[in-house]
Amino acid sequence: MIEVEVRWFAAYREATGVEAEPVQADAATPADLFDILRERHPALGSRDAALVAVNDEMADWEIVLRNGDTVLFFPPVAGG
Amino acid sequence: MIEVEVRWFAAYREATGVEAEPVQADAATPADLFDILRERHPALGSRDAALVAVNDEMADWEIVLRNGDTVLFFPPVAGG
Amino acid sequence: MAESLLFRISESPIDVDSVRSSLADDRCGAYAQFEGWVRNVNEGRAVERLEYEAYTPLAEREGLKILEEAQARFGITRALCIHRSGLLELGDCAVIVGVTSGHRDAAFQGCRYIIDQAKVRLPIWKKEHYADGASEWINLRT
Amino acid sequence: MAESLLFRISESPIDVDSVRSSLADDRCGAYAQFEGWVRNVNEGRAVERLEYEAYTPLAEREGLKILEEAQARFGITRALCIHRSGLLELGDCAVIVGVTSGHRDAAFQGCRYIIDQAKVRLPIWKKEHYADGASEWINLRT
Repeated sequence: MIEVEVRWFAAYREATGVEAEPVQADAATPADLFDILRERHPALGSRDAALVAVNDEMADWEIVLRNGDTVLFFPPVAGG
Repeated sequence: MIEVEVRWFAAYREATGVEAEPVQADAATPADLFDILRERHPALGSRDAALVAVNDEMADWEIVLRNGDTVLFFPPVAGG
Repeated sequence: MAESLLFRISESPIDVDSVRSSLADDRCGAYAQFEGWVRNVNEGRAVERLEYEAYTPLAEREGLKILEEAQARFGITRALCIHRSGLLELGDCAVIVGVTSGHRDAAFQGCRYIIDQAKVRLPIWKKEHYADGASEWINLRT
Repeated sequence: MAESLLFRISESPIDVDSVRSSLADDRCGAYAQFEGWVRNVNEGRAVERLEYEAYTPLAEREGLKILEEAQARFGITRALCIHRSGLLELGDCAVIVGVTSGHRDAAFQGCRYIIDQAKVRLPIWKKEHYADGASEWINLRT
Protein backbone atom coordinates (compact mmCIF):
# COMPACT_ATOMS: atom_id res chain seq x y z
CA MET A 1 0.00 0.00 0.00
CA ILE A 2 1.39 3.40 -0.98
CA GLU A 3 0.24 6.96 -0.46
CA VAL A 4 0.61 9.34 -3.41
CA GLU A 5 -0.86 12.61 -4.67
CA VAL A 6 -2.64 12.25 -8.00
CA ARG A 7 -3.25 15.19 -10.37
CA TRP A 8 -5.62 15.11 -13.33
CA PHE A 9 -5.38 17.35 -16.40
CA ALA A 10 -7.72 18.56 -19.14
CA ALA A 11 -10.17 15.82 -20.21
CA TYR A 12 -9.12 13.67 -17.22
CA ARG A 13 -9.93 16.48 -14.81
CA GLU A 14 -13.38 16.76 -16.34
CA ALA A 15 -13.84 12.96 -16.31
CA THR A 16 -12.91 12.64 -12.63
CA GLY A 17 -14.38 15.93 -11.48
CA VAL A 18 -11.26 16.68 -9.41
CA GLU A 19 -7.99 18.43 -10.07
CA ALA A 20 -5.99 16.56 -7.44
CA GLU A 21 -6.61 13.84 -4.88
CA PRO A 22 -4.60 11.97 -2.27
CA VAL A 23 -4.71 8.26 -3.00
CA GLN A 24 -3.89 5.18 -0.91
CA ALA A 25 -3.71 2.15 -3.15
CA ASP A 26 -2.05 -1.18 -3.63
CA ALA A 27 -0.29 0.03 -6.81
CA ALA A 28 3.32 -0.68 -7.70
CA THR A 29 3.42 1.40 -10.87
CA PRO A 30 1.58 4.32 -12.54
CA ALA A 31 -0.11 1.73 -14.78
CA ASP A 32 -1.45 -0.13 -11.74
CA LEU A 33 -2.55 3.11 -10.16
CA PHE A 34 -4.42 4.29 -13.26
CA ASP A 35 -6.24 0.97 -13.55
CA ILE A 36 -7.30 1.09 -9.89
CA LEU A 37 -8.47 4.71 -10.21
CA ARG A 38 -10.43 3.91 -13.35
CA GLU A 39 -12.75 1.83 -11.15
CA ARG A 40 -13.38 4.91 -9.03
CA HIS A 41 -13.71 7.16 -12.14
CA PRO A 42 -15.19 5.02 -14.94
CA ALA A 43 -15.35 8.03 -17.32
CA LEU A 44 -11.55 7.94 -17.62
CA GLY A 45 -11.55 5.29 -20.33
CA SER A 46 -8.41 3.56 -21.51
CA ARG A 47 -4.93 5.00 -21.07
CA ASP A 48 -3.91 4.44 -24.70
CA ALA A 49 -1.78 7.39 -25.83
CA ALA A 50 -1.98 8.93 -22.38
CA LEU A 51 1.24 10.10 -20.69
CA VAL A 52 2.35 10.04 -17.09
CA ALA A 53 4.78 12.11 -15.08
CA VAL A 54 6.08 11.47 -11.58
CA ASN A 55 7.35 14.41 -9.52
CA ASP A 56 7.38 16.65 -12.61
CA GLU A 57 9.43 14.26 -14.75
CA MET A 58 7.95 12.39 -17.70
CA ALA A 59 7.88 8.75 -16.60
CA ASP A 60 7.38 5.25 -17.84
CA TRP A 61 4.09 3.55 -16.97
CA GLU A 62 6.06 0.70 -15.36
CA ILE A 63 8.41 2.53 -12.99
CA VAL A 64 8.09 1.78 -9.28
CA LEU A 65 6.12 4.33 -7.28
CA ARG A 66 7.23 5.44 -3.83
CA ASN A 67 5.36 6.90 -0.89
CA GLY A 68 4.90 10.65 -1.29
CA ASP A 69 5.24 10.71 -5.07
CA THR A 70 3.09 13.12 -7.06
CA VAL A 71 1.66 11.33 -10.07
CA LEU A 72 0.43 13.45 -13.00
CA PHE A 73 -1.91 11.80 -15.48
CA PHE A 74 -1.93 13.49 -18.88
CA PRO A 75 -4.67 12.61 -21.37
CA PRO A 76 -3.59 12.18 -25.00
CA VAL A 77 -2.49 15.45 -26.57
CA ALA A 78 -4.13 16.94 -29.66
CA GLY A 79 -1.40 15.88 -32.07
CA GLY A 80 -2.73 18.01 -34.92
CA MET B 1 21.36 35.68 -91.93
CA ILE B 2 19.13 37.18 -89.23
CA GLU B 3 19.09 40.46 -87.37
CA VAL B 4 18.33 40.32 -83.64
CA GLU B 5 18.86 42.38 -80.52
CA VAL B 6 21.00 40.64 -77.90
CA ARG B 7 20.93 41.56 -74.20
CA TRP B 8 23.50 40.40 -71.65
CA PHE B 9 22.93 40.13 -67.90
CA ALA B 10 25.06 40.08 -64.75
CA ALA B 11 28.31 38.14 -65.32
CA TYR B 12 27.66 38.04 -69.07
CA ARG B 13 27.35 41.81 -69.20
CA GLU B 14 30.68 42.09 -67.45
CA ALA B 15 32.26 39.48 -69.72
CA THR B 16 31.08 41.19 -72.90
CA GLY B 17 31.36 44.76 -71.67
CA VAL B 18 27.99 45.63 -73.19
CA GLU B 19 24.43 45.55 -71.97
CA ALA B 20 22.84 45.16 -75.39
CA GLU B 21 23.98 44.89 -78.97
CA PRO B 22 22.37 44.50 -82.39
CA VAL B 23 23.64 41.34 -84.06
CA GLN B 24 23.57 40.11 -87.64
CA ALA B 25 24.55 36.46 -87.75
CA ASP B 26 24.03 33.21 -89.56
CA ALA B 27 22.33 31.64 -86.53
CA ALA B 28 19.20 29.50 -86.64
CA THR B 29 18.81 29.10 -82.86
CA PRO B 30 19.84 30.79 -79.59
CA ALA B 31 22.45 28.03 -79.21
CA ASP B 32 23.97 28.89 -82.61
CA LEU B 33 23.87 32.57 -81.76
CA PHE B 34 25.61 32.12 -78.42
CA ASP B 35 28.37 30.02 -79.98
CA ILE B 36 28.97 32.65 -82.68
CA LEU B 37 29.02 35.47 -80.11
CA ARG B 38 31.46 33.57 -77.92
CA GLU B 39 34.03 34.06 -80.64
CA ARG B 40 33.50 37.79 -80.39
CA HIS B 41 33.45 37.69 -76.54
CA PRO B 42 35.78 34.84 -75.48
CA ALA B 43 35.28 35.67 -71.75
CA LEU B 44 31.71 34.29 -71.98
CA GLY B 45 32.79 30.69 -71.45
CA SER B 46 30.45 27.74 -71.89
CA ARG B 47 26.68 28.06 -71.76
CA ASP B 48 26.24 25.14 -69.33
CA ALA B 49 23.46 26.01 -66.89
CA ALA B 50 22.83 29.30 -68.66
CA LEU B 51 19.25 30.21 -69.62
CA VAL B 52 17.85 32.02 -72.62
CA ALA B 53 14.71 34.05 -73.20
CA VAL B 54 13.31 35.30 -76.49
CA ASN B 55 11.04 38.34 -76.46
CA ASP B 56 10.66 38.12 -72.68
CA GLU B 57 9.64 34.45 -72.66
CA MET B 58 11.89 31.72 -71.31
CA ALA B 59 12.93 29.73 -74.38
CA ASP B 60 14.58 26.53 -75.45
CA TRP B 61 18.12 26.78 -76.81
CA GLU B 62 16.96 25.06 -80.03
CA ILE B 63 13.94 27.16 -81.03
CA VAL B 64 14.09 28.95 -84.38
CA LEU B 65 14.99 32.64 -84.21
CA ARG B 66 13.26 35.23 -86.38
CA ASN B 67 14.28 38.63 -87.61
CA GLY B 68 13.66 41.28 -85.00
CA ASP B 69 13.68 38.94 -82.00
CA THR B 70 15.19 40.16 -78.75
CA VAL B 71 17.40 37.43 -77.30
CA LEU B 72 18.22 37.59 -73.57
CA PHE B 73 21.19 35.56 -72.36
CA PHE B 74 21.04 34.76 -68.65
CA PRO B 75 24.16 33.43 -66.92
CA PRO B 76 23.64 30.57 -64.44
CA VAL B 77 21.78 31.72 -61.33
CA ALA B 78 23.20 31.42 -57.84
CA GLY B 79 21.16 28.40 -56.87
CA GLY B 80 22.06 28.66 -53.18
CA MET C 1 25.10 28.59 -26.04
CA ALA C 2 22.23 28.32 -23.62
CA GLU C 3 20.55 31.46 -24.94
CA SER C 4 20.40 30.12 -28.47
CA LEU C 5 17.42 27.87 -27.61
CA LEU C 6 14.26 29.08 -25.92
CA PHE C 7 10.91 27.42 -25.27
CA ARG C 8 8.06 29.17 -23.49
CA ILE C 9 4.39 28.70 -22.63
CA SER C 10 2.68 32.09 -22.84
CA GLU C 11 -0.65 33.07 -21.33
CA SER C 12 -0.66 36.31 -23.33
CA PRO C 13 -0.71 36.87 -27.13
CA ILE C 14 2.51 35.98 -28.95
CA ASP C 15 4.53 38.94 -30.23
CA VAL C 16 5.43 37.44 -33.59
CA ASP C 17 7.69 40.27 -34.75
CA SER C 18 9.83 40.05 -31.65
CA VAL C 19 10.27 36.29 -32.10
CA ARG C 20 11.83 36.86 -35.49
CA SER C 21 13.90 39.88 -34.52
CA SER C 22 15.26 38.14 -31.45
CA LEU C 23 16.72 35.47 -33.74
CA ALA C 24 18.52 37.87 -36.11
CA ASP C 25 22.07 36.61 -36.63
CA ASP C 26 24.70 37.63 -39.19
CA ARG C 27 26.10 34.11 -39.27
CA CYS C 28 22.80 32.72 -40.56
CA GLY C 29 21.67 32.70 -44.17
CA ALA C 30 18.37 30.96 -43.52
CA TYR C 31 15.36 31.55 -41.28
CA ALA C 32 12.35 29.25 -41.16
CA GLN C 33 9.21 30.08 -39.20
CA PHE C 34 6.06 28.10 -38.58
CA GLU C 35 2.86 29.26 -36.94
CA GLY C 36 -0.28 27.41 -35.97
CA TRP C 37 -3.35 29.63 -36.29
CA VAL C 38 -6.84 29.14 -34.86
CA ARG C 39 -8.97 28.26 -37.85
CA ASN C 40 -12.71 28.59 -38.18
CA VAL C 41 -13.45 24.95 -38.85
CA ASN C 42 -12.26 21.52 -37.75
CA GLU C 43 -13.53 18.33 -39.30
CA GLY C 44 -16.59 20.10 -40.59
CA ARG C 45 -17.61 21.82 -37.35
CA ALA C 46 -17.65 25.62 -37.11
CA VAL C 47 -15.15 26.65 -34.43
CA GLU C 48 -15.67 29.87 -32.47
CA ARG C 49 -12.67 29.84 -30.13
CA LEU C 50 -10.03 27.55 -28.66
CA GLU C 51 -8.73 26.90 -25.20
CA TYR C 52 -5.27 25.54 -24.50
CA GLU C 53 -4.40 24.03 -21.17
CA ALA C 54 -0.71 23.48 -20.51
CA TYR C 55 1.16 22.02 -17.59
CA THR C 56 3.83 24.68 -17.82
CA PRO C 57 6.74 23.33 -15.70
CA LEU C 58 6.93 20.11 -17.64
CA ALA C 59 5.95 21.54 -21.03
CA GLU C 60 8.79 24.05 -20.87
CA ARG C 61 11.32 21.47 -19.78
CA GLU C 62 10.27 18.94 -22.44
CA GLY C 63 9.99 21.72 -25.04
CA LEU C 64 13.60 22.72 -24.46
CA LYS C 65 14.62 19.08 -24.91
CA ILE C 66 12.95 19.10 -28.32
CA LEU C 67 14.92 22.21 -29.33
CA GLU C 68 18.15 20.59 -28.14
CA GLU C 69 17.39 17.49 -30.18
CA ALA C 70 16.76 19.61 -33.28
CA GLN C 71 20.06 21.40 -32.78
CA ALA C 72 21.96 18.13 -32.36
CA ARG C 73 20.29 16.46 -35.34
CA PHE C 74 20.24 19.26 -37.90
CA GLY C 75 22.95 21.66 -36.75
CA ILE C 76 20.61 24.62 -36.52
CA THR C 77 22.07 27.78 -34.98
CA ARG C 78 19.17 29.12 -32.92
CA ALA C 79 15.58 28.10 -32.23
CA LEU C 80 12.67 29.59 -30.38
CA CYS C 81 9.23 28.14 -29.72
CA ILE C 82 6.33 29.78 -27.91
CA HIS C 83 3.04 27.98 -27.30
CA ARG C 84 -0.07 29.72 -26.04
CA SER C 85 -2.20 28.68 -23.12
CA GLY C 86 -5.62 30.08 -22.28
CA LEU C 87 -8.45 31.29 -24.49
CA LEU C 88 -7.75 32.04 -28.17
CA GLU C 89 -9.94 33.62 -30.82
CA LEU C 90 -10.10 32.86 -34.56
CA GLY C 91 -6.91 33.86 -36.34
CA ASP C 92 -4.83 33.99 -33.17
CA CYS C 93 -1.37 32.49 -33.24
CA ALA C 94 -1.42 29.36 -31.07
CA VAL C 95 2.19 28.34 -31.55
CA ILE C 96 5.24 29.79 -33.28
CA VAL C 97 8.56 28.15 -34.12
CA GLY C 98 11.51 30.15 -35.46
CA VAL C 99 14.78 28.53 -36.54
CA THR C 100 17.99 29.99 -37.96
CA SER C 101 20.87 28.20 -39.62
CA GLY C 102 23.65 28.67 -42.12
CA HIS C 103 21.64 27.15 -44.97
CA ARG C 104 18.00 26.41 -45.61
CA ASP C 105 17.98 22.62 -45.40
CA ALA C 106 18.73 22.65 -41.68
CA ALA C 107 16.32 25.52 -41.01
CA PHE C 108 13.39 23.73 -42.69
CA GLN C 109 14.16 20.34 -41.16
CA GLY C 110 14.73 21.74 -37.69
CA CYS C 111 11.53 23.80 -37.81
CA ARG C 112 9.50 20.82 -38.94
CA TYR C 113 11.00 18.53 -36.32
CA ILE C 114 10.22 20.98 -33.52
CA ILE C 115 6.55 21.50 -34.41
CA ASP C 116 5.97 17.79 -35.08
CA GLN C 117 7.48 16.76 -31.74
CA ALA C 118 5.80 19.60 -29.85
CA LYS C 119 2.41 18.43 -31.09
CA VAL C 120 2.81 14.91 -29.71
CA ARG C 121 5.11 15.17 -26.69
CA LEU C 122 4.12 18.22 -24.69
CA PRO C 123 1.51 18.26 -21.92
CA ILE C 124 -0.68 20.77 -23.75
CA TRP C 125 -4.33 20.10 -24.51
CA LYS C 126 -6.74 21.78 -26.87
CA LYS C 127 -10.44 22.32 -26.29
CA GLU C 128 -12.56 23.51 -29.17
CA HIS C 129 -15.60 25.69 -28.55
CA TYR C 130 -18.10 25.40 -31.39
CA ALA C 131 -20.54 27.84 -32.88
CA ASP C 132 -23.43 25.67 -31.59
CA GLY C 133 -22.29 26.15 -27.98
CA ALA C 134 -20.74 22.71 -27.51
CA SER C 135 -17.11 22.16 -26.66
CA GLU C 136 -14.74 19.21 -26.84
CA TRP C 137 -11.21 18.21 -25.89
CA ILE C 138 -9.36 17.36 -29.09
CA ASN C 139 -7.41 14.19 -29.27
CA LEU C 140 -6.20 12.98 -32.62
CA ARG C 141 -4.17 10.07 -31.28
CA THR C 142 -6.94 7.69 -30.21
CA MET D 1 -8.39 33.55 -56.69
CA ALA D 2 -5.82 35.67 -58.44
CA GLU D 3 -5.03 37.71 -55.32
CA SER D 4 -4.14 34.61 -53.33
CA LEU D 5 -0.73 34.35 -55.06
CA LEU D 6 1.74 37.19 -55.32
CA PHE D 7 5.35 37.36 -56.49
CA ARG D 8 7.35 40.58 -56.54
CA ILE D 9 10.88 41.84 -57.12
CA SER D 10 11.53 44.72 -54.72
CA GLU D 11 14.25 47.36 -54.95
CA SER D 12 13.50 48.53 -51.41
CA PRO D 13 13.76 46.65 -48.09
CA ILE D 14 11.16 43.95 -47.53
CA ASP D 15 8.50 44.74 -44.92
CA VAL D 16 8.44 41.33 -43.27
CA ASP D 17 5.57 42.04 -40.89
CA SER D 18 3.29 43.13 -43.68
CA VAL D 19 4.02 39.95 -45.65
CA ARG D 20 2.74 37.85 -42.80
CA SER D 21 -0.22 40.05 -41.94
CA SER D 22 -1.32 40.24 -45.57
CA LEU D 23 -1.70 36.45 -45.53
CA ALA D 24 -3.86 36.24 -42.40
CA ASP D 25 -6.80 33.95 -43.11
CA ASP D 26 -9.34 32.36 -40.74
CA ARG D 27 -9.61 29.30 -42.97
CA CYS D 28 -5.94 28.47 -42.45
CA GLY D 29 -4.50 26.60 -39.51
CA ALA D 30 -0.90 26.70 -40.73
CA TYR D 31 1.53 29.39 -41.82
CA ALA D 32 5.07 28.65 -43.00
CA GLN D 33 7.60 31.38 -43.71
CA PHE D 34 11.12 31.23 -45.07
CA GLU D 35 13.64 34.03 -45.32
CA GLY D 36 17.07 34.19 -46.90
CA TRP D 37 19.36 36.54 -44.97
CA VAL D 38 22.67 38.09 -46.04
CA ARG D 39 25.27 36.25 -43.99
CA ASN D 40 28.75 37.39 -43.13
CA VAL D 41 30.60 34.53 -44.74
CA ASN D 42 30.37 32.32 -47.81
CA GLU D 43 32.67 29.40 -48.39
CA GLY D 44 35.21 30.80 -45.99
CA ARG D 45 35.31 34.36 -47.39
CA ALA D 46 34.21 37.31 -45.28
CA VAL D 47 31.25 38.96 -47.01
CA GLU D 48 30.59 42.66 -46.56
CA ARG D 49 27.51 43.19 -48.74
CA LEU D 50 25.53 41.61 -51.54
CA GLU D 51 24.14 42.85 -54.80
CA TYR D 52 21.19 41.24 -56.55
CA GLU D 53 20.47 41.89 -60.19
CA ALA D 54 17.06 40.78 -61.43
CA TYR D 55 15.43 40.92 -64.81
CA THR D 56 12.13 41.94 -63.30
CA PRO D 57 9.55 41.36 -66.09
CA LEU D 58 10.53 37.76 -66.53
CA ALA D 59 11.40 37.05 -62.88
CA GLU D 60 7.91 38.16 -61.79
CA ARG D 61 6.18 36.16 -64.49
CA GLU D 62 8.20 33.00 -63.80
CA GLY D 63 7.90 33.58 -60.04
CA LEU D 64 4.11 33.59 -60.26
CA LYS D 65 4.27 30.32 -62.21
CA ILE D 66 6.20 28.77 -59.33
CA LEU D 67 3.50 29.86 -56.87
CA GLU D 68 0.79 28.42 -59.12
CA GLU D 69 2.65 25.13 -59.31
CA ALA D 70 2.94 25.02 -55.51
CA GLN D 71 -0.79 25.66 -55.17
CA ALA D 72 -1.65 22.94 -57.69
CA ARG D 73 0.72 20.39 -56.17
CA PHE D 74 0.21 20.90 -52.46
CA GLY D 75 -3.19 22.56 -52.16
CA ILE D 76 -1.88 25.59 -50.31
CA THR D 77 -4.36 28.42 -49.78
CA ARG D 78 -2.22 31.53 -50.28
CA ALA D 79 1.41 32.26 -51.08
CA LEU D 80 3.56 35.35 -51.33
CA CYS D 81 7.18 35.69 -52.37
CA ILE D 82 9.27 38.86 -52.50
CA HIS D 83 12.86 38.88 -53.74
CA ARG D 84 15.17 41.84 -53.34
CA SER D 85 17.20 43.49 -56.05
CA GLY D 86 19.96 46.05 -55.52
CA LEU D 87 22.50 46.43 -52.73
CA LEU D 88 21.99 44.56 -49.46
CA GLU D 89 23.87 44.76 -46.18
CA LEU D 90 24.64 41.98 -43.69
CA GLY D 91 21.50 40.70 -42.00
CA ASP D 92 19.16 42.09 -44.64
CA CYS D 93 16.31 39.92 -45.86
CA ALA D 94 17.07 38.94 -49.46
CA VAL D 95 13.99 36.83 -50.08
CA ILE D 96 10.85 35.94 -48.15
CA VAL D 97 8.28 33.23 -48.83
CA GLY D 98 5.02 33.01 -46.87
CA VAL D 99 2.49 30.21 -47.33
CA THR D 100 -0.84 29.46 -45.65
CA SER D 101 -2.88 26.29 -45.74
CA GLY D 102 -5.38 24.26 -43.78
CA HIS D 103 -2.74 22.03 -42.25
CA ARG D 104 1.01 22.18 -41.79
CA ASP D 105 2.14 19.52 -44.26
CA ALA D 106 1.03 21.57 -47.25
CA ALA D 107 2.39 24.81 -45.79
CA PHE D 108 5.87 23.34 -45.26
CA GLN D 109 5.99 21.54 -48.59
CA GLY D 110 4.69 24.52 -50.55
CA CYS D 111 7.11 26.91 -48.87
CA ARG D 112 10.06 24.62 -49.56
CA TYR D 113 9.04 24.08 -53.18
CA ILE D 114 8.76 27.81 -53.82
CA ILE D 115 12.17 28.74 -52.43
CA ASP D 116 13.91 25.77 -54.08
CA GLN D 117 12.43 26.60 -57.48
CA ALA D 118 13.00 30.33 -57.09
CA LYS D 119 16.69 29.71 -56.46
CA VAL D 120 17.21 27.84 -59.73
CA ARG D 121 14.65 29.19 -62.20
CA LEU D 122 14.47 32.94 -61.82
CA PRO D 123 16.64 35.43 -63.71
CA ILE D 124 18.17 36.82 -60.51
CA TRP D 125 21.93 36.96 -59.95
CA LYS D 126 23.94 37.47 -56.80
CA LYS D 127 27.24 39.31 -56.56
CA GLU D 128 29.19 39.07 -53.34
CA HIS D 129 31.37 41.95 -52.19
CA TYR D 130 34.13 40.75 -49.88
CA ALA D 131 35.88 42.38 -46.97
CA ASP D 132 39.12 42.40 -48.99
CA GLY D 133 37.53 44.62 -51.66
CA ALA D 134 37.05 41.91 -54.28
CA SER D 135 33.65 40.94 -55.67
CA GLU D 136 32.30 37.96 -57.54
CA TRP D 137 29.15 36.76 -59.27
CA ILE D 138 27.97 33.63 -57.46
CA ASN D 139 27.11 30.60 -59.45
CA LEU D 140 26.67 27.32 -57.69
CA ARG D 141 25.49 25.40 -60.74
CA THR D 142 28.69 25.07 -62.71
